[in-house]
Amino acid sequence: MPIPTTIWLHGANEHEPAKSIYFRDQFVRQCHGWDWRMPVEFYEYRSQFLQRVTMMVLILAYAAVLCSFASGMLALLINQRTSVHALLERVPIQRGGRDWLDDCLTESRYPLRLKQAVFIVLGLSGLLAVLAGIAVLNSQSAFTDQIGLGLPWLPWHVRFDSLSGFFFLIVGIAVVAVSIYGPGYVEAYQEEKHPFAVLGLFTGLFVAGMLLVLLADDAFFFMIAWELMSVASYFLVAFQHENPANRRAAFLYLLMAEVGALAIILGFGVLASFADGLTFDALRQANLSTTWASIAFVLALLGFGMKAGIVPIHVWLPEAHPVAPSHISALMSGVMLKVAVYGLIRFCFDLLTDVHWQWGVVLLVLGTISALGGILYAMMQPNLKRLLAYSSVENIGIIFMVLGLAMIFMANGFPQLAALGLLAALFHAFNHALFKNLLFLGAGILQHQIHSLDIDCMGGLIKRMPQTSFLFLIGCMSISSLPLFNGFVSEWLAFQTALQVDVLDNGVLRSLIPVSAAALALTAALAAACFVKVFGMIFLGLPRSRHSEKAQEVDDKGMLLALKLLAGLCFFFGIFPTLIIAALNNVAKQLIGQTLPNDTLQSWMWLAPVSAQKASYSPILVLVGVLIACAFTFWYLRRNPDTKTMRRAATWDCGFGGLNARMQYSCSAFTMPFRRIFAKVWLIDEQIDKDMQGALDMDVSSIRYRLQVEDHCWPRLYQPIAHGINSAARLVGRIQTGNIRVYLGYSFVTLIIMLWVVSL
Amino acid sequence: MNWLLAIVQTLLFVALAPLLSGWLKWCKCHLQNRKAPSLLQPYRDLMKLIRKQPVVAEHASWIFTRSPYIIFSAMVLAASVVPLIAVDLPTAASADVIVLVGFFAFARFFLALAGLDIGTAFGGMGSSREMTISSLAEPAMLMAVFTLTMTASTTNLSLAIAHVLNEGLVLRPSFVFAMFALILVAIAETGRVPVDNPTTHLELTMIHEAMILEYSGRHLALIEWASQLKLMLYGVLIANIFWPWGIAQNFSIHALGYGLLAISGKLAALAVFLSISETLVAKMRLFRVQEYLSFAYLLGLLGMLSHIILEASR
Amino acid sequence: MIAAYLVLLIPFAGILFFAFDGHKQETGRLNVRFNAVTLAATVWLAVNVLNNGTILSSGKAFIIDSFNVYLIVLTAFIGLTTAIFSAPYMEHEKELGKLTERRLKLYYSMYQGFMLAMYLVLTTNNMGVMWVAMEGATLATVLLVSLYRTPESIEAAWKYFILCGVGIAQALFGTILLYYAAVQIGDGDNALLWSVLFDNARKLNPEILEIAFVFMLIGYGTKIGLVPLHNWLPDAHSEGPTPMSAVLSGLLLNDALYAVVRNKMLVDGATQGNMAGLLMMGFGMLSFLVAALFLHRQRDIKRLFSYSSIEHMGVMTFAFGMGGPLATFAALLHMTVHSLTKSAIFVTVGHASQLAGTQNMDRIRGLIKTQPRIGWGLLIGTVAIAGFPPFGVFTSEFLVLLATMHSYPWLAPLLLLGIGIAFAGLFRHIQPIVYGEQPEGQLPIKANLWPVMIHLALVLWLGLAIPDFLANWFSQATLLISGSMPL
Amino acid sequence: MNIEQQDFYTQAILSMAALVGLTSFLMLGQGRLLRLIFVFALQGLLLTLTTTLAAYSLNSPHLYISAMMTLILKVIFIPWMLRRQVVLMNMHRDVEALKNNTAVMLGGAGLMVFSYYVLHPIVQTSSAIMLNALAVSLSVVLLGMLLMISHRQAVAHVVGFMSIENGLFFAAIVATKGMPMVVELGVAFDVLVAAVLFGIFFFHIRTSIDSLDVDRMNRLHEVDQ
Repeated sequence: MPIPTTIWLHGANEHEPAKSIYFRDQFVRQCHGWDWRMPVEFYEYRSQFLQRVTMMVLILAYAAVLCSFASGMLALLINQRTSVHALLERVPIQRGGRDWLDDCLTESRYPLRLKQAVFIVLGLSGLLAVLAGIAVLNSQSAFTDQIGLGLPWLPWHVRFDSLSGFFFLIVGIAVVAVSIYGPGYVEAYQEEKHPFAVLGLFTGLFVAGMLLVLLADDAFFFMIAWELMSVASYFLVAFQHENPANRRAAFLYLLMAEVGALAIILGFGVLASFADGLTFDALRQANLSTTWASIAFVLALLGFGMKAGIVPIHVWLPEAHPVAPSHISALMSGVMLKVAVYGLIRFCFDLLTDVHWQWGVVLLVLGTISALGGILYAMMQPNLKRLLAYSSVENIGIIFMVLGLAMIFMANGFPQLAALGLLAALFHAFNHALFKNLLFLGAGILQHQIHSLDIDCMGGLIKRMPQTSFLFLIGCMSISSLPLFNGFVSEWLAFQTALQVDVLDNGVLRSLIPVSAAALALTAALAAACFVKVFGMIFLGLPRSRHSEKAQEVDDKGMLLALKLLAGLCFFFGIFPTLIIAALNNVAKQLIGQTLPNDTLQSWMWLAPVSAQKASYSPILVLVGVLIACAFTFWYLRRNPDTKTMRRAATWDCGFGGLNARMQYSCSAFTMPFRRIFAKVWLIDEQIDKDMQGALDMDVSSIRYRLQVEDHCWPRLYQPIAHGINSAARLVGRIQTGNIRVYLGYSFVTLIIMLWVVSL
Repeated sequence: MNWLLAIVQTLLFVALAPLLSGWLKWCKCHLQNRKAPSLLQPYRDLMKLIRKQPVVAEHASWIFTRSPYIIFSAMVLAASVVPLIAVDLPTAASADVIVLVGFFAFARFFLALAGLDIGTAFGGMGSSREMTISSLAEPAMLMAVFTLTMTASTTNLSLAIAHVLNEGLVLRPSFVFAMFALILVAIAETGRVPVDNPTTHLELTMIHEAMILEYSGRHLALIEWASQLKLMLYGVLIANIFWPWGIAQNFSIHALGYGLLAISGKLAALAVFLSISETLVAKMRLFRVQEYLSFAYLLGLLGMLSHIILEASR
Repeated sequence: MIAAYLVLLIPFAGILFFAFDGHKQETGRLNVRFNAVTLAATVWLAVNVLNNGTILSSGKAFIIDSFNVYLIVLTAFIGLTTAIFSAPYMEHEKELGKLTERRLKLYYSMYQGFMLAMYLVLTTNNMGVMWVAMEGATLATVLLVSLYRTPESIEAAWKYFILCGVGIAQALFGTILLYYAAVQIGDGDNALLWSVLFDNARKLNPEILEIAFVFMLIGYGTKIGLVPLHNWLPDAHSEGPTPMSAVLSGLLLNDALYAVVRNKMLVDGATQGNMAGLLMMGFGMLSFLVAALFLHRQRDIKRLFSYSSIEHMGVMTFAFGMGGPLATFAALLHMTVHSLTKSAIFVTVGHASQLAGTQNMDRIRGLIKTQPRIGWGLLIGTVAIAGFPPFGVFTSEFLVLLATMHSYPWLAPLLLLGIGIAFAGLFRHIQPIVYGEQPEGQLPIKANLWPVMIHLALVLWLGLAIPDFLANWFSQATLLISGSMPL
Repeated sequence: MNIEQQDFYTQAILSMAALVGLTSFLMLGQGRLLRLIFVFALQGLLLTLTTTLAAYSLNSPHLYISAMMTLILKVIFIPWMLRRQVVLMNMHRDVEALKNNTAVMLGGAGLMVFSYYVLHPIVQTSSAIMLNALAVSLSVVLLGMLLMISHRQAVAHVVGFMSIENGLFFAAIVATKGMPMVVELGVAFDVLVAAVLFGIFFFHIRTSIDSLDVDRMNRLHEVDQ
């Protein structure tokens, strides 16, 4: 009887499309043949199976959270060598283990071993998260549970469904990469200045917070997890606090995180005041008027958008992400923003049951602005990590854009297209997590080797650090969405979504969406330009500083391994996107009740989101084609042995001679055309002062050029608010004059007024 | 059979590309009262370059030496998805028009990197300008393409062309706008006058040439060939999308031959048009290119809007 | 019942002992022991109450119900931990030459005196005695505020004395009116007993009680530190010795609020309206917002946290005023977590200002570098008091917010605005203090941070999960105050 | 009902009330400290008489005790202490210039009316005399506060504070035939301690700012110069 196998394949719900092509025909027979005449024992089996799956999946998820906690706690032992030694004396271990332990616990080895242990546990939690995610995506059902914490009448509700599972996947992959990368990176910190205990503890809490946010199923628990995430990451941002700029960034970050959290609380509050209870199930039942729903939506957008960093409330992001240790920046920029996206999706598509197309338009416009603004700001940054942070703003903008499209289609009654949009957004979130982690970790390596993040100090590193440069190149290619890499696939899907605009009736939308799609194209092109600049300035040309002249390939294998892992995934999912699409179909199914027809027609090598007639893309074929063409030309052109070798010669210097590194194009030179074309976007402060000398002061002795490019949001949005609060405080301060008679006067007047009030 | 045909057509594409530029040069010379080189001159140049031993700048890395192959094969792949003489090719399904744009981006990415690799001022200058122009051109192009794909409701090129073909001669204002937008974009992307001058010898005005200044031997050959391919690709796109008539819909020899004739005729005409315009118009300053391209974008937008409002209004 | 008497007798013995025995090296430790014994007694009392409900002493002089018993335990606990902290602290102050033997003697006996007054306020059943005890608390602490004898401390003490004295006098007028109203309906002797009044509250004359409540609110409100009657509070907190600030913030304000709530229960019983509640809400919201703004202008670290105390008392007053089970529950919880957190913070602040040799926040820097425990204690404490989860303050503020959303939705944005402003005000000052490079001459000191750790651990625990007996306790109190159980 | 229909006790009480109110007014307008203290002692004396009268006519003996305490505290001890301070600081000659004294006086009169207005609900529950007595005592409390607000000398503040106490005490005696004994004792104890503390404070303040002018104690404030 084939049932068990089929169940195993199709998970809990036999009406799902299978993810394995091989069993499809059998599955179809099962669905349409004798499905409803299924023998009784099938259902019994299924229920047992379900229980088992429930336990397994939830245990995996919990284990992931616990491991991240454990790694944090473990990090606290960094200074407790003696006590740990005493403790371990007690536990009985046989010979070999004992020797090994003693070896680990020697004065010299202990810190290193402990750090390794911490990161191993962290990686374990990442691994478990990945497994849990895959498991829940496979068994296409939601597992709920309750933890006996929280309020007496409101224990923590846990719900682990496909959406959470997918984001578990994202978090897990990133955490694994980071924990491979970590040990090599943290060696650089000396203990007394930057205690590892702090770093390890809050890293663990940070990861745990993110995972708990994904698990939360009631507003209270959600907010606790959310704030745990924010606060832990705040401590990580402030980790290198000797630098005032970092402190300022950390404060700004925490402040905006707080404001955002308050907005989210208020949003939940609006829902809760129409529902009974705070569990998400109760909130789903809340039926509120369009006005209140829109208020809730705006609040949620403000809150989650602030965390996700959409323009104009993105200001904390480029400040905070660069100053954290690189693997933390990778987590923040690559994963935490996704958690915010998760929150928005959960709030809008799950809790607010009926969406309105106006919300979609808001998301679309905001997303477009963020995408363009993000990449344009990124282009002007000389600091690599700042640049990457701004490009995160851009990618988040793209994600919001596509979410907006999904909402619009949803509200206009095209659930399938909505599914397409949602899928594109989630896929892009996934990809961005991959390549942004890759790039941030790469930046970490550069900082580690060159002790600077200023792109203008680098150059020519491709010869010094061949592996890093290659992996970084892959990152750049996928982020600037070139074919064969994952970034392209999600943007392709985004374009496909936008192209379905013809089904809409509303003329405004029909003309707005293509324009924003064109803006998306502009964004992609600008991103390509930006990352050409990045790679070219860092790795190509001549070294611009002594550090980069003497730079060496990083010797720690783990750091490179992490990069290799991520780069490999970028490429892999660029070639086999269908794997992710299949997983995402479950999410779409759960949220919108629709899946793509993708796997109806195609096998694993084709990607045809709407229908083969409308659009199709087969990365694998393209890859094969490129390989063939490359190989053939390569072989054909170099078959002649005496012209095969290339002759090296001096670079053409127009006959002047003395070509040196300072004659190269620099960052600001490269982006000068953009600066002139989009001049309005920035606050540009450009100063050239010359020192004249010689007779009549005619000839220039030296020229200094200073360029400062600033965000518009500061003077327009933030300084007014800060100023307002300060002046309000000064006004209020007036009442406390310090004279006791005035104080007596206050209580006298208060008394009189109150008496008058009550005797009315 | 289809696959074979597709490959053959791709090869044909690659083979004919130098001829087109040769023809273009020929027309230009005659229009400017110069003595024209033979139509086969480009082939001779390529052969000569391929035979030579390449000389590479001392600081160049593998990016510099491998880019030509990548660029060339990207162009070949692009050629394989654009219907030249026949529609509904299997290759067209593997990559639609958006992927086509992706291929161009791919080639451009590596060309720009190669320009930066040697570490001269010119290389950087060329890459910077190239990226600027292309990033401005991309939205305009996408607008034009959208107009087409929304009309044909597909992004698969050969299906779109087949759609235009089957519905016969329909006067679509959107197509007029889209075509002009695409032509302007094509001129910008292929580095022709007035945006860039392929024959210039003054480094400061160079864009495309500045990037490949250091190339020689087979590398230069590949790059040249790739740019000729690009020119032809745009030509074929414009020709086959807006006047698809004559393209083969079944694979009979007679139909194919007819299709070959048709496309060469269209391309020849386009080349004449291009050479006339290049003779009449002078190259413009770099920072007026943005106006030029935004005008292209405007045209594309008008095309889109007229499609939405005039043609498919509900 | 013996437990209750013990709770009162031990501190009394303490007063006499410290007053006459004089100061020795181990006086600090003796003080700790006294408080420890009292804590034990209170726990015993609490167990009694939990087992067999409200205790009413013979002659009805004392009443212990679920509302005040947990406050009693809290008082004893904080008294103990603060005593633990104050022993080395005061020694160090003495070594610095800021204090003399006589003043230490005064300090310890007045410490016990203050505790006695607190216990009396909480346990007594007689509104008049409650007033007497409250005034007694002022008198006990006023000399401690001026313990350092600096001009500022004397000025602060004077203001504290005069303002609280005048305020409390109004409370006495309110009490007299209450008594007057009570005399109308019954016998003179028991007419001030809260239990009696509560039982026949319906018969009391509502108009008189409203007027009486106004006087009570203004009177005890001065002690709570409600704006605009708050002016004494920051001065007294900032100028007195730090253990004093800890107990003032942690206990005195709570007990004043306790008195107000007891009276509110009577008034609500009499006037079947919500006048009292509305007044309290108004004062609470005003204090909350104004104090949040004041936070931005502080130079002195203890002043800063005393303003944050005002802000939190505002929240509690608001919540109690809103009434209703959820709000009341939240207010009780907030009372607890605020006392714990704030006293912990004052302990760390004491150490911090001691090692920096100043209370001026512009001159304290890089605590984490100098003495990581103190730095982290201060930082974590601030995070907790600013209302970040998983600390208990978040839980209570969250519940207050929910209650507001339910009954007065248009006030919720104000509340959130205040929380945001207050948070910014705290962190803009604290962050530079704990982080960054340290100035010269800022050296580690001998500090006992166990109280801080214990308090913060408790607050964390309350944030993660409220233990059953405590939840049950709160629910009982909520039932008593608001008349119905929380959800 | 008019005063002539009242019994003698009530008439006496009412006249006492009038006198107490008058003394408050006198204090409010008083610029010389010694006279201020004297008037305060007078008020204490009136209070004592009232208490004894009440104790006699309501034959509640515990009121005698409180009368005694009042006599000792408010007529003898506190005035003596204050006077001593004044003489020590030799401020017994200088006159505190009160700004717009008449306005303060009118305000005081207004307060008296206001307290009647506030307390009028009590009428329904009891006789008008209660209302009058309570109203007078309330106005004494308010006038005491007004005194503290309008005077700059710490001594004057103490006098005001104590006169507030007097008002409360009067209310307790007249309206409610005295509070329960324990409360009475407690209050008296507090007053005593307060008086002692005031003594200590005068000493401290003098040593710190060598004057008793409270306006010069304004180091702690939130206003930025």
